[in-house]
Amino acid sequence: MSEPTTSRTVTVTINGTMYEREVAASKLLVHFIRDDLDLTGTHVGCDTGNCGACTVNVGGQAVKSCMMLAVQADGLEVTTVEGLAGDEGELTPLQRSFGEQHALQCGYCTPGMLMSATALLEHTPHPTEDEVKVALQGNICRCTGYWNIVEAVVAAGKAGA
Amino acid sequence: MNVSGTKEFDAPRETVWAVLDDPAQMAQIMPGVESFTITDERHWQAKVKIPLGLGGLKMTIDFEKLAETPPDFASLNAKGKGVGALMNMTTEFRLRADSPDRTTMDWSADVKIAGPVGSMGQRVLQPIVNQQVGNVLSALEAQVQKAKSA
Amino acid sequence: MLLREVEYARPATVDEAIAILADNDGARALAGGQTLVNVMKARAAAPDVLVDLADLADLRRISFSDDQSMLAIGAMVTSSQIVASSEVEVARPILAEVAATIADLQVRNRGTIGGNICVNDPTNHFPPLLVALGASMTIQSRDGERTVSAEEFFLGVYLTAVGEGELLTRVSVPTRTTGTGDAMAGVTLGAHGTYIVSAAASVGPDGVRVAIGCVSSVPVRALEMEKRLAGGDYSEAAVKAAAAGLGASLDPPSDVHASAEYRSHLAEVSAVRAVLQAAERARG
Amino acid sequence: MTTVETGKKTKVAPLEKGTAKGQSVPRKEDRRLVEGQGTFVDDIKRHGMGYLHFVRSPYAHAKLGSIDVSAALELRGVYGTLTGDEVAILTDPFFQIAAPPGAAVKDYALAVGKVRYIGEPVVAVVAETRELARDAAELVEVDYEPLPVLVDARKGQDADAPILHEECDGNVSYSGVWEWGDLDAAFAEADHVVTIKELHFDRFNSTPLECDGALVEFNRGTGQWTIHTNNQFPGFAAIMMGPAMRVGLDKLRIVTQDIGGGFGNKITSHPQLVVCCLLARKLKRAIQWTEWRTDFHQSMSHGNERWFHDTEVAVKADGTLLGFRTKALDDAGSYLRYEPLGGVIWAQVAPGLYRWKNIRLEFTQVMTNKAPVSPNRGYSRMQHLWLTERIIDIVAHELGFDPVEIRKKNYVQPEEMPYETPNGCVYDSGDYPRTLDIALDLVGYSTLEERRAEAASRGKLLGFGIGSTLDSGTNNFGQSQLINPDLQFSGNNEVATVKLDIFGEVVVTLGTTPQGQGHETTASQVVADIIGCDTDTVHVRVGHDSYWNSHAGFSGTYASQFAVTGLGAVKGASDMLAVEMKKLASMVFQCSPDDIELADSFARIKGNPEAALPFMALGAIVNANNAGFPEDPPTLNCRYVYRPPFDVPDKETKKGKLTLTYATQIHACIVEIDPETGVYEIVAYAAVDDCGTRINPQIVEGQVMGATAHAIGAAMWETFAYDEDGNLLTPNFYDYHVPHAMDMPPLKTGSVESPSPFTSLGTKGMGEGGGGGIHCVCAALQDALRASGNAIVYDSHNPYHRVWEMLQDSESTRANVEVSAT
Repeated sequence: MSEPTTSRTVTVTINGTMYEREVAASKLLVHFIRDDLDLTGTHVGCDTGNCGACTVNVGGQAVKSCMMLAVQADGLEVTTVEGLAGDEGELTPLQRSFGEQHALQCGYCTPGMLMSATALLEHTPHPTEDEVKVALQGNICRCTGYWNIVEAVVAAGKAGA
Repeated sequence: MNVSGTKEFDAPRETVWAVLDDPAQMAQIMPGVESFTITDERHWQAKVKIPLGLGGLKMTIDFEKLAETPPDFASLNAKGKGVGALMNMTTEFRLRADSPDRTTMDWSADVKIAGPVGSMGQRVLQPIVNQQVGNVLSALEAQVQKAKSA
Repeated sequence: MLLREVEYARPATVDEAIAILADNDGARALAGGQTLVNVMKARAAAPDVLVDLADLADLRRISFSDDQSMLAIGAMVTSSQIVASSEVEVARPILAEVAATIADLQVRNRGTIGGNICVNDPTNHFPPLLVALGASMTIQSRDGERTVSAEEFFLGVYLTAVGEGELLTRVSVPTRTTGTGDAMAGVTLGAHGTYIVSAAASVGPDGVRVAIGCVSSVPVRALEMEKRLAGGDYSEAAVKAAAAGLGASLDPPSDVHASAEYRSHLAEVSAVRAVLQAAERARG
Repeated sequence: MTTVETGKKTKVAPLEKGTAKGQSVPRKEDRRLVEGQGTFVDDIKRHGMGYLHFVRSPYAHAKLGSIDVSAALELRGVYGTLTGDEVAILTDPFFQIAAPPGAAVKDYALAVGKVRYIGEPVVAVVAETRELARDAAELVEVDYEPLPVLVDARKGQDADAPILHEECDGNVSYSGVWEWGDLDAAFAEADHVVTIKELHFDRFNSTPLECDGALVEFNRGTGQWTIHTNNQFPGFAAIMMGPAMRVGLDKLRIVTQDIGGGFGNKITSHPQLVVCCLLARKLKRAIQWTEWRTDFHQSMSHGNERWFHDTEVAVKADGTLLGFRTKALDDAGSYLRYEPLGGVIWAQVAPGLYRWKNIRLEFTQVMTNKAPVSPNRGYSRMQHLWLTERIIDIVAHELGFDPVEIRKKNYVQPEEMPYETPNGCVYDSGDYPRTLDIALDLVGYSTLEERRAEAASRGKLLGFGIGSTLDSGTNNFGQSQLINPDLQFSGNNEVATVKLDIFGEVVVTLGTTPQGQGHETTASQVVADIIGCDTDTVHVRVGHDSYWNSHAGFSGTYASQFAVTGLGAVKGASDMLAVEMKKLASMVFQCSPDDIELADSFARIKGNPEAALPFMALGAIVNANNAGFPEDPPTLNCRYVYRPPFDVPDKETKKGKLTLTYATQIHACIVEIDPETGVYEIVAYAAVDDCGTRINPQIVEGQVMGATAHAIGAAMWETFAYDEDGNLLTPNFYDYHVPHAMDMPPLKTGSVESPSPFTSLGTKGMGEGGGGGIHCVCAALQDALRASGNAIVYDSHNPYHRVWEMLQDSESTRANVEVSAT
């Protein structure tokens, strides 16, 4: 019988590293990642779960880490933007494509965009423009108007072909 | 936000008035009342936990009777203060005796809600207010019947 | 952001979950958390105990009743699961079609059908749809199981028939028979955005069911319209005639996105569109 | 010389030989940002820092009674609080830009005596964790005595209107009459007078994805603050903060790094920064403040809401526009944080793109119980350009002119450039008719009628619209003296330093505060061409730091000016360094500096490749190996202050050069309305830009795309709407719907290059876009509605419900307009 508690010890694997931490039940996963683990690539752009800047991949699925409690991630595998590039720091085709298509300006939404697009490319390696738009609908960008972002993801899919 | 309506009671006006005029009985018809203290016959205070499904909204509500002309008219003000919400409601009702044992109540309320709850958006607030009003009215109905049979 | 302190439990079985819900005042089931966590961020509501249903595998299943007449969707089934489900595809494809338009992909990956209907935000997709489909909800407590119809289930914004110490375990939807067609129409704030008004319709051998969303604290059945269409004439003229007056019969809220008058009008238009498409699909 | 590029999208490509200028080289900023290694303000942490949370007013207008923080202070882990009473003792009110009556406004970092909008910071609480700070904030007891609320600026001057600032006696912050030309003569000459009773430009802002924030440290030994923030105009913030805090500006070290979007909305965070400074000193610890989305929506930098009343337009029978007069009513919100500058900024584009010579505008600005307004992409010019575009399309509608022809007829013509406007501004260059033609071509104007018919066959209403705009770049701050003659601001400036380091690395520091505009990249392109190296060997420091000594009073990134001021400074400093490097090489080679050329990271004697010094050698000689020089070698560390050529405008005639350059953006779109619901979508869109010489075409195109997206959002979904109690009805991204990927229409971009004769690189400031999308969507809706009720579009914001209302009651919209023949 699991008794309710205000905090508990969680074991989360993030970008391949296993972290064991005592965490308050009220702590959002995004604050756990940013403040406790100092992985600040995952951003916060709103307080209602609309903007997607905090998107991370949990079990291969894109989720918004501001609508998940850290304790809910217990036992799960999480990937953040810091986990995309290779061990020698080589960028993924998607990351390169963002630069090549000028898919970022201020770069604040970019980590979330990359995580949503990465999850898409895992399930759909060569997405169409419409498939990309659907996959990115939960990510707000205020700089680019999305056109170059959509193009970057489509191009990355083509490159992966 | 203004809400108003008409409610008919199968009871004499005096009975309905007695219920509405009695803070203790009013306490019975308000949603989620946890404690109730009467300061004087014009002022009373209720600590409530309004059931909002996702966890109740705790509020301390101070009532003040603004005016009354027994047995047919009264208006009162309710100021609610809770974490994340401020409520200010002014309501009034008028009772008409349609017959010795039938009463019609015309009521209206002006409700203002501020704070984070207010920022959740009218799309939920207005329905919530309507549904709370509905609860109050049916509770009032029951209370009146109780008073009548008492 | 920044939630108030809260207790958290992660039961391993449904019975354990129900026990915690029953034994703790202010306990609240946590499903996908795509609404509850947000409301807690705003501190507009603050449950004392969160009962995380994540480990209740039974509630993540989509299955058929023994006689195949009902599709049973566990309360913890996510929208993404519904979109990808072959059972749903066969039994009631509208569920997947609608699920695919809820919020955004991240939310669909976490958000569950149980959470969506227990929240019953007036703008949510599933409540009116499930009313139109004549779905029923199974609620479990220490005293056992009870099943309520969709109409009985929705009581108000954030309020449902699920009482203290109870847990919604599954949603049952009649499997599609030949001659049935379902559709959902409405107006949203941007593509796949929040509904301003929604209408779901299901046309079948024994008539049509229409439910309107966003016009009250619960989905509203368009009973008069349904009655007028009992004859089975789903021509555009007939459907429009049947819907006449529907808008006027509603008392919708007005907000920054739509006046009450505009909502009433959209409700009528959406109902017509939903019925016409449902009828077309019923013809196959 | 004008070059044109249509349709084909510019592409990022690695640097090729030759000049870097004009190439879309990859951005230096991108690598760290795609790796999640950017440093945004909330990423900065310090040992023992305290998290700040504001207690905010739930009332739009109320007297402040007693404030009790004791319960909050009792919580374990709460470090301390700050109240308005303390602020009133520790600081002076912020300097006011306004002349009387606005000058009397007393604006402090926290509410003092009264609150004037919902969300106004009343108390600051600092605690060990973010969550605890918020918990403690909930324990602060504040007594409010609610007062009547003023929401509608049109009622601000009524006898019974609530007064926000008693000191100002009345709610007017600024009023002035702006008149140029001879209006009476123009209206006497007119064949038609078109009157428009009321037009309304809606309230919204660009909602950068990153909200405001700061990490502030106080050095007790030196009495200096280090303010890590994402404020986009540190020069302005310092000028506001120093006097209020009674300290010299060098006590305020302002540091920025990566900034998550600004769009003008991050210019006026100085009140919150002052709170952080006071608390850092009071609590002896670093203070961390992160603003949340709802806080931002309720309190930060809304765009100017503006009405135009009794607009009269003088038109000749042949469609020649002679002039117009109107009364502008501007809603400043509750405090004047950058206002009333909006009262003059519009005058930079007084005639829009048009030739009319006679303009009269009575400007009145009123304060209301809403969030303070501050600059927002297209600041004040966007509102005015919307007016000119609405006028054109309403005149065309009423008098039966073709929207394209009446524009071409009245546009300032290329051969008239440089063109002096009636108010003494000078449009430097451009070819508006040609720019419009490209937009028409890209949007498929030639097949408009076929498309219209095809849409009609589907029961849809199709319409076409144009939005012609100007990006007036590089302010002459002297224009501020036109609204307050006593102000001592004029001209403009920006600073850059370029040095050659010991190992031959070229290091550039900027005074600017980029928020995504790619300054590191474009600056390196300008430097590389001048110094003779490739862009990779140019290191441009990230962000702004007032300790770098590479800033001036107007340093920052705002008002479309980097390509002029920022790059002007970079070019100036690079030219200086090139001269020094040649001089140094000539000292080594015992030749004349004129014999030296800089290329491929070498200083070499022309025509003698053997005699070549690598940059590394030059750097080493000066910095580490400088004995035995006959005379002092140069420093190879050059600082240049760019100053545009401006005079103070004439305060009597209100004439003068208000800005240096005028980029053009002309937008065109086609919309399709579902007449049953009022729901509409944009089915074709084109945006054509002319910002003179483009250093990096891809970055310029990115700015055009961003401006387009903002304008579409504002036209269709984005609004800061208030109820009668002053509650913001769109306090988050649920109700404030910003466009998503699926909401964006197909876009085609094109460009024209008409180099500016007034800038050293031929560049023009650009990026704001003048709200072109708002204007063309309004025009397209009006065109589409011709076929059903023929309504006149009177609001800049047209959500579905308004379109439906225009379909239901087009009569009242037309009653808003009158035409009289004279």
